This record gives sequence, structure tokens and C-alpha cells, in this order.
Amino acid sequence: MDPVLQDIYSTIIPSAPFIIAAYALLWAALLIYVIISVRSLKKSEAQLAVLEETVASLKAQRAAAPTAEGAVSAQQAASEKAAEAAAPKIAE
Amino acid sequence: MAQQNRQRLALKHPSTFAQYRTLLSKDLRQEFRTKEMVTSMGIFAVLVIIVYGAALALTAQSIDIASMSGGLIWALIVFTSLTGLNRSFSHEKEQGCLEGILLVPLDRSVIYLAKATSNFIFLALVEVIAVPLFMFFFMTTVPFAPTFGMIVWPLLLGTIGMAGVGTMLATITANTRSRDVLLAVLFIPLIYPLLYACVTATTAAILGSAQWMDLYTMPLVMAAGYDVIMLLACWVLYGFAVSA
Amino acid sequence: MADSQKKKRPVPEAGQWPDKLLVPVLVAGVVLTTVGFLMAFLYAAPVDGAEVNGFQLIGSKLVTHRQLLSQKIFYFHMPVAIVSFVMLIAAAYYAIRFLASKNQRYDTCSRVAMEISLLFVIGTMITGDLWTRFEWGVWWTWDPRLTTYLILMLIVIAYFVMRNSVDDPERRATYGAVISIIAFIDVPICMMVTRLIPTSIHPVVVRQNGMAPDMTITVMVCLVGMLCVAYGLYRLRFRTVRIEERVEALKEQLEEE
Amino acid sequence: MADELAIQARHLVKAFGTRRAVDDISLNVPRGAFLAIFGPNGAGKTTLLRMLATLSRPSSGTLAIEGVDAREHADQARDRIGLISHQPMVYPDLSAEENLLLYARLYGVADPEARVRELLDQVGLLHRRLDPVRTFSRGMTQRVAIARALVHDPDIVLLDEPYSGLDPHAVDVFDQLIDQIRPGHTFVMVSHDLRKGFSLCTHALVMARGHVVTADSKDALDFDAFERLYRETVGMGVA
Repeated sequence: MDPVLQDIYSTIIPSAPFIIAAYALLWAALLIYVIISVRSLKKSEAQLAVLEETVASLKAQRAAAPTAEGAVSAQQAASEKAAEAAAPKIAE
Repeated sequence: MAQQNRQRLALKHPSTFAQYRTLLSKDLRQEFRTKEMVTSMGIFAVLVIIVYGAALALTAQSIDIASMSGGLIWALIVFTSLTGLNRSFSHEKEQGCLEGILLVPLDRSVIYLAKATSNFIFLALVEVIAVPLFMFFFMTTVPFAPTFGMIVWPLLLGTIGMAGVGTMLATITANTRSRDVLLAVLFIPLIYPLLYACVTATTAAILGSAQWMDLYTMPLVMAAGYDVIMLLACWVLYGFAVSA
Repeated sequence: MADSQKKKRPVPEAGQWPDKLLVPVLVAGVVLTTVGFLMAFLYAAPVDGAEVNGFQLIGSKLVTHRQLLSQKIFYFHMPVAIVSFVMLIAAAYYAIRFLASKNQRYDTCSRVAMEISLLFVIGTMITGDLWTRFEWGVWWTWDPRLTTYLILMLIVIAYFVMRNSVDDPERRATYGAVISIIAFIDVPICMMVTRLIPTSIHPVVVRQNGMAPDMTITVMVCLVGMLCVAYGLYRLRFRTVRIEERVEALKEQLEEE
Repeated sequence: MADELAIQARHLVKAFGTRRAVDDISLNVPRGAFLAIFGPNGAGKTTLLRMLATLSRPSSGTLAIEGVDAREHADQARDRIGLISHQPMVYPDLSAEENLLLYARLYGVADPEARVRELLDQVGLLHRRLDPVRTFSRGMTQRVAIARALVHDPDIVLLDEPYSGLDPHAVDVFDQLIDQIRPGHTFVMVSHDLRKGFSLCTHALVMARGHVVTADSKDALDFDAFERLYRETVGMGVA
């Protein structure tokens, strides 16, 4: 190998590991981040599905048979009335 | 119903400066009575100097202590101001007094200015004791450069900046869980530019070499710029932080 | 991809047009970055390093300098750094929007933008530090650029330390907004201070005195690619956080039933 | 009718994200009334009171205090409000007089020294005015807190569970003071103590989970009916 040519390319080999390490680590960091966020997305989506099922079933069950215990909607109506009532009553 | 409008007390809204003075005198009177903050900061400064003593005892003669003393002084000031800032809001939090003051119809930024000024005064008081003490312990062998007196300016600008930014961060971290570590974690990165500028300026003043000016004036200008920008930002943002 | 399922369950403030862009943008980002990566090594000419005593005719060009491979890190280093700043600016923008409107959605945007900013700052530190290791043979020097990024990383970490130590959501959001605005103001100052104050030890290495056209194109490609990747990650994380909040709200509602 | 009202709130909401601490509450409190607010923990009573005291901003809805919009002109509204909370909001290291002087000067009271002397005499602490509040008992500190809340002669006095931590004697002294300042002032009190609150109030309001459950003026119902109503509404809400 011609010495000048050797000198020209002398820094290539020693710098190679650093470059590879740089790109590899950067790519690894991005990959890990994507994996973590996708996994937590899946987990929370599953939780969301479960919760929405229970809410839907509760609503369906409540609509079907408004028992004494399930008087939330009734109580809701009461507070609406009360809220309206509050306004004029207090302001006599 | 009740008698309509009873004779109400005359309220003359005080000027912002009057409110600032009232709040500041409250802080000073409270500190003068308990002397809690100044003593705790003073003792902490002495302890830091003792740690320096252990750290530099062997090498003090061989190395050129003068070139490092700028940095050592500022490290001392940063950590001392941290201990002080941590306690600056303890009185307000203790009995819920901050809400008492928030109930008064005054501009939130006046609270900030009053508290920042009182923190500045306490920090400056401790520096007036700690810096000469440091010099007594470490710099007796160092010949006094003609420009030595000039270290006053970076000290002044640095203390203003630290009191300003520190008061804002102390308000934020006052009612959080890991209070003192959180204040340090927030304070030191945010104060870094000011610290870097002041250390360079102080070291240039202490060494007083021939062309010391170019290592002195630029950092001083940067420190002044930092102070102005940061105090303005804290002034504007304080309303949100304190009444959150 | 799971994208179709996402459409079925409407999530507050997610799933509108920004999310429809999610997949194409993410794909574009990946494609562009790989193209940029290849261009960096194949298309862009290596940069001249130190003088070589003598010359050599390679191909059509007379070469008189050492050809540097280490400079190739730069093609990803700069875009990643720019993206981390873009994300910091976005976080500060949403913080101001939050303080003005106290709408929790902006707090979530600001927080996710800070997260992505932290990710890219860590990326910048990795590539920058390795480049320093090779160029100056030392793992860390208090070089202006490296210290600025170290400070930026510490501030963003402090932002998240603060967020976990405050429980009341509104206070956490307000404090978060205030800190991200102060950080947004602090970082440029830090950049200026570390550059303008003449450090006696290391002469500031002027890295690029003007880039050859081929290098500029490569950097641009990488930059656009990185921006797309950042946007994709942002929307992905934003959707996740919004779903988590919705889950929290549903749980609370169920408790009361 | 509007100027008759001390406090007028329309659809007040305090929410963060999807969690609503106070959910669409409307109130009309006439001048001179004494409104007692009851409800289980976490019903949003204190949040509502803090909104009335302009310490926290409502997410939506309008609030007018003595005819002044509390969001736009918060400062004017604050002149008219005094808050007594279970935290005394006085500096322990300063003396009773210094504390009151501090607030008197901040509010801009015409002759602070005279006003402070008059108040201290009214709460019976004139002889202890130079001692730091740190040396005071819980009852005496509460009386300093009352004096602090009244230093600028507010029209509306807000009370946030003022009886917590007071011994019976201190409670009697507290009631006595409330009666003294009663004429011409409007009161809003948040309390757990049904019997005490009911005896003092002219209007009662029960809250559960951010909503107004029942609201009535006192003469419309006697205490037992009210207690049954409270058990029933609050019980049902929590079940």
C-alpha cells in the first residue's frame, strides 16, 4: 500500500467503531422508546375496553330495571330540581 | 332584612410600593426576630469551608489556589443559597399565611418582589461573612491582585440572579413532597449560565492578569442580561405559580 | 397495523385528523431516515481531515487530506439536536396555551412534547459524545455545545422529577407549564453564555465552515426524516396518555356508581 | 333584585380534565343571610368556598360578589371578603398586633393602629397584643384569625370548618363573637357539625359529589326533618 494513500485513509478504521456505536445506540434508544410506548398504549387500550364494557353493562342494567338501589338517575333528577329550587328559594 | 348599607370602613388602596414595603418589612422583622434563616445559612457556609479544608489541605501549597478560588467561592454560595431558599417559604406554609396574603387585593408579583428582595438581603448578609472567611482560610498566601476589589460586581449580579430565580422555584417546590432535593434539581441547571459567567468573571478579577478585562466584562454583561431576562420572566409567571 | 381498531373507540382530542396522519408520517419518517443514512455514507463526500504530506490521485480527485469517516456521525447528530429544540419550543408553546386557558389537554401536549424532547436530547448526547471521544480522545470536555445539552437534559429531567412529586393535577400542570417556559428561556442563554465566554482551555472547533451542497441535501433529508419520526412518536404518546386519562376518569365514575 | 344579593353564582364549575370537584352549582345568597353548607368529605364544599373567596378560579360559570364580577375584578371583590379557615393564616413569630397591622396596611385601612386596637379589644386579646402568636392557645389563635378576617370590615365572612380543634369553651367564645359581628354581614359556613350549623344558619345547603342535593331556608324545616333529609340524600349519594 502506498504510504500516502495509507495515511489518507488512516483514520477510517479507528473511527469506524465509534460511528457504528453512535448510530446503533441512537437507533436502539428510538426503538426502545417506541416499544415501551406501544406496549403501554396496548395496555391502556385494553383497560379502556374493559371499563367501557362495565359502564355500558351498568347503564343497560340500570335502564332495564330502575331498582331502589339504582336511583342515581332519580337522584340526579332530584338535584336538578333542587338546583332550580335552590335559586329562587334562597333568594326570597 | 338586615339594615341595608352600614357605615363601611374607609379603604384607601395602598400603592404597590407601599404594599411591597409592608411585605418586605414583615419578612425582615420575622427574620430579625428568629434569625433562623441567616444562622442556618451562615453555619452551612462554615461547614462547606471546613469540607474545602479537608479537600484542599494536602494540595493547598502546591496548586495555584487563586485560579480555583473563584469556583470554590461560587460553589459555596450556590449551596448556601439552596439551604436558605428551602426555608424561605416555610413560614408562609406553616399557618397558611400565603393564602391570607393572596386574599388581599394586591398584584401577585409584589409578593414575588418582596420575597426575592428579602432572600437577596439574607444571602448577601451571609456572603459578607462567608467570602472573607473563605479568603482567610485559603487565600492568605495569594498576593492581592489590584483588580481584587472588582469581584464585588459578579458577586452582586450573581446573588440577584440566584435570589430571583430561587424565589420562584421555592414557591413552586414549597408544597411538594421531596421539597429540598426538588429545589436543587431545578435550581442548579437553571442557574448554570449565571454561575458559569460569574465564576469566570470572579476568577478573572482574582487573577488580575494583564488582559483580565476581556475575561471579565463579557461574563459580567452576560450575567446582567441573564438577571434581567430571568427576573422579568419570573415576574410575569409568578401570578400563575403562586395561586395554583 | 392496529390503527383500524383505534378508530372504533373515540378518545377525547385524539383520533381526529392528526391521528389519521400518524401512520403515513411515521412511515415517511422511517423511509427518509434510512435514505438519509445511506446518503450520508454513499452520496456525501467524506470531509477532509488533517494535511497529508504528499498527494494521491483517487478516482478523478487529487486528495491531499486524510479522509474522515468520523464526520459521518454529524449527519444524524445535527437533525436530532434540532428536533430536540423544536420539541422544547412546542412544549413551551403548549405551556403558554395551558396557562392562558387552563385546559388540561394543553398540559398533556406540553408533557408529551417534553418527553420527546428528552428522548432526542439523549440521542444528541450519545452521538455528540462519541464524536468527541474520537475527535478529541476524551469522553467529556466542557465544550460549549456539550454543556448546553447536558444542562438541557438536566432541566427536562428536573421537569419530570417535579411532575411526579406533585399530586394535585392542576397544580402539577401549572408548575410544569411555568418550568417549561423558564427552561425555554434558559437554554438559549446557556447556549450563548457557554459560546461567547472565551474558554481558555479548548479553542472552539469550527466544525462546518459552510457545507458542500451534497452534504446539505443529506442533512436536510435526515432532518425531515427525524421531524416525521418525532411527530409520529408525539401523536403515539399523546394518544396513550389521553387513553390513560380516560381510563382514570372512567374508573372514578365507576367508583361513584 | 340583583343588588339585594350578596353572592350570585350561576352554573359554577371547577373541573380539571374530566374530574369535576364542583359541578354546575348556582347560588343566590341575600345580604345578611347565613348560609350553611353541609356534605360528606370530597363533596366539593371547600372547593366551592375557595371559589367564593376568589382563591381558586372557576373553570366556568359566573360569580358576582356584592354585584362585582369576581373573575374580572377580583381585587374589588376581595375587598368585600373575609375568610376564617381552620388554618389561622397568621405569622407565629409576629405578635398579634403586628400580624393585624400587616393585614391592615395591606388592605389599606385608613387608620391601621386604631382599627387594630379596636378589633383586639373586640376579640378580648388587647392585653396579649404584644406577645407572639406562637404563645397563644388554639382558641386565642382562632380569635386572632377572626380579627384578621375582619380587619378591612368585609361584607361577607366565609367560614371553613371554624370549629375544628376548638374546645367547648373556645366554641362558645367563637359563637359569641359571630353573634356580635352578625348584623349587616353575610355569612357562608362550611361545616360537618349539623346541629351547630343548623342552629346558626338562615339557609342550609347539602352537597354531594359536586352537586347541590337539597337547599332550603331554615324556617321551611325543623332540625329532625333536616337531619333525616341529610342522612337520606347523603346516604343515597354514597351508596
